Amino acid sequence: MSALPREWREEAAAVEAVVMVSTEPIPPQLLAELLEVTTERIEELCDAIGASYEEEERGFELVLVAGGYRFQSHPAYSGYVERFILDDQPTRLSPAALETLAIVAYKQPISRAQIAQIRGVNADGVMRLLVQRGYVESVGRDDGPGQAILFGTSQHFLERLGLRSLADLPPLEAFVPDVSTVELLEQALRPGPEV
Amino acid sequence: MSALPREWREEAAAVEAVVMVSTEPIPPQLLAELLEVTTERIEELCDAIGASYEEEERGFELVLVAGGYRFQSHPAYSGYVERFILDDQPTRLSPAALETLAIVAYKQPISRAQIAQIRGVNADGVMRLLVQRGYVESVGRDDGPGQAILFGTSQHFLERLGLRSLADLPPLEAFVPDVSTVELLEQALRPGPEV
Amino acid sequence: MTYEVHLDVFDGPFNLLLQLISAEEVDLYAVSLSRIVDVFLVELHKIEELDLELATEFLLIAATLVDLKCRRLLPGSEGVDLDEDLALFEARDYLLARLVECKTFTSAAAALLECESRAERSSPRRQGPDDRFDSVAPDLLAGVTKEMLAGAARRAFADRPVPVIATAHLHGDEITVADTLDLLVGLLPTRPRITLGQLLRDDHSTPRFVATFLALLELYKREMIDLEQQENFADLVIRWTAHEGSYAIDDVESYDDMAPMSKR
Repeated sequence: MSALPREWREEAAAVEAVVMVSTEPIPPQLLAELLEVTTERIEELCDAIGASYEEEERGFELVLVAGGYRFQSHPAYSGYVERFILDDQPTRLSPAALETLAIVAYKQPISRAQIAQIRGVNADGVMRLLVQRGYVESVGRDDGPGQAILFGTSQHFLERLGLRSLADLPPLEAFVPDVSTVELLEQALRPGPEV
Repeated sequence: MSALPREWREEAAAVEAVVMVSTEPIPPQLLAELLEVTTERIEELCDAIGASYEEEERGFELVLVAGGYRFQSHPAYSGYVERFILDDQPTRLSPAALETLAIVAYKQPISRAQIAQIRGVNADGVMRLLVQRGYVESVGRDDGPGQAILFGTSQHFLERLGLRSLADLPPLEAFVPDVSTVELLEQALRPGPEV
Repeated sequence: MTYEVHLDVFDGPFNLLLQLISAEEVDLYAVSLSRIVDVFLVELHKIEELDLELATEFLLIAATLVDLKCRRLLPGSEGVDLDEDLALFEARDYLLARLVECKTFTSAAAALLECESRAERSSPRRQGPDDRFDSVAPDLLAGVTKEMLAGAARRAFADRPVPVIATAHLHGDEITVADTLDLLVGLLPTRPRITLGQLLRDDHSTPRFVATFLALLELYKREMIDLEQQENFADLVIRWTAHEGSYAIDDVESYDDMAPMSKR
C-alpha cells in the first residue's frame, strides 16, 4: 500500500489499463500524452506501481524495456511460463496458418480485414500467433478511414526461410483464366441423356 | 491484502505469471496442470486474485471469459484505452446479422435452411459474414438426406461478448413476448370483427 | 454468380410485418387494404435481384393479411366454407407463431448487442511471452520451404468466395452448392478417381445433379480437380489434383486450434 499512495491510484490505474492492452512496450511520452501529465510524472507513477507489485509479490512486473513500459512475467516464475510454452504452444504451423503467412508474404502491406477477406474467415488468432513468433510485424497504418494496422513479414521470417529478400520468393504464375462457366452451366441444365 | 492470504501468494503469483504471457484465455484445467493443483483451487485462487485487484483499484482485472482466465483492462478506464488503441475495431453487425447470430447462439447446432425458415429470408449472405467474422463456425453435419452443415457459435463469439460459456447467455425465455403483447399481435391478425 | 439479396435493406417479411403492426399501433384493420399491399410491394421492389423464395414468402404474408382483412369486413359468417375458414385460422396461427418467434429473437439480438457493448469496454491482454522466452518456443517454420509457402499462397489466392446458389426453390431447402462443395472436398481426396455417375448413384434428382455439377465446376476453377470426358455423353471422370490433405472450402475450420492457446 505504502508504495502507491491512495491519491495516485486513479492515474496509476489508467497507466495499468493502457500498458496491459498494449502489444508493444509503450514509451513514457505516449503515456504522458494520454494522461495529460508530464513524462516525469509517468516515470514516478510507474516506479510506484512496480514497487507495489514487488511488495505484494505479484507474478508479474512493470518494466522499462526498449524505451517503453510493459508488463512481463516475474523471473521467479519463469519455470511455470516455460512449461506453459512447451506444453501448450503449437510446434508447427497448421496449413491454415501457413496460408495466412503466405498471404502476408505475397500481399504485404496488408490489413487483418484484407486477410480475412482472402481467407474467407477471421484470421485474428493466427495473426496473433504469427506476430508473437516474430514472423510477421506491423509495418504501418492504412490511410483509409479505419487506419487499419498493416502487416508485413519480418527479417526473422526471411532468415528462417533462407531468403535474401522478398524478391527471392518464388513467383506465383498467373492463374488459368476462368472456364466459361456460363457455357458449362447451360450445358449442365440442358436436358441431356442419362448421367 | 485481505483478499489474498499471505500463504496463497506463491501459487497466486504463478497463476499471474502464466496468464500474463498467454495470448488467449487459459482454461482453469491447464493452469491446474501447470501448478499441480486441482481446478477448484485454481478457481479459488483466481477469485482471490481478482478481488485483490478490485480492492486495490487496479486498472486491470482477471476475468473468466470463453472458458478461460485472461487479463483485461478495467472498464472504468476504457476512455484511455480507446484513445490508445485506434485499432481495427470490426464494424458493428447489422440488425439482420445480429438476429441471425442470436438464432445460431440459441438454436445451435442449426443449418442454414433452419435459420432461413425462422427468419423468413435466405440467410446465406449473413451467415457467410458471421463465419468470416469468426462469430460462427461449422460444428458438424445433419444426419438428414441433405447432410446440411450445422453451425454453432465460436470461441471468438464468447470472447467478443464477454461470456464465460454458452450457459452464460441470458435465457431465451426472458425474450419471449409477454402475454399481453402476444394478445395484441393476435388481435391484429384476428380475421372476424368479433370471434 | 452469387444469387443473394442485400440484407441490410430490410430484415425479412416477419420483421416487416412486425414493424407494420407496431407502427399502426397494432390495429391492422385501421389501415387500408391497399396500404398493406403497398408496403409489401415496396419491400419487394427493394430486392434487387429476384429471389423466388423470398418473393413467395412476402406474397404469402400479404395474401394472408388481405384475406384476413376481407373476412373482417364481411358481415356475419353464414355461408362461409368451413374448410376455407379452417385454412385461414391455420394461416393466422402460423403468422402469429412466426411473429412471436421473430420478436423473441429480435429481443435476444438486442441483448447480445448489449453484452458486446459491455465487453467492448475492456480490452484483453494479447502480448504473449516476452523475448526472454524466444528460445523456449519451437520454431514453427522448421522444415517449411519457400516452395511450400508459394503453394500455400496459390491455395489462398485461388478464388475464394463460394458462390452459394440457392437450389431451395427446386427441392425443399436441402441441397445447396455450398454444402455439396463441402461434401466433395471431404470425399474426393479419398477417391482419387471417381465419375459423376458414381457421385450421383444414390440420389440422381435434378437438384442434386445441378448442385453437384456446379460444385465440380467450382473445384475445377480452383484447380483442385481435373475433369475428363472420353467422348460426348460419356460419364465425366473426376480426379482430385489439389496438393496436400484436406482443407475446407468454407474455411470454417476453427482458427482457435492454431492459436497459441489451444482449447483443451
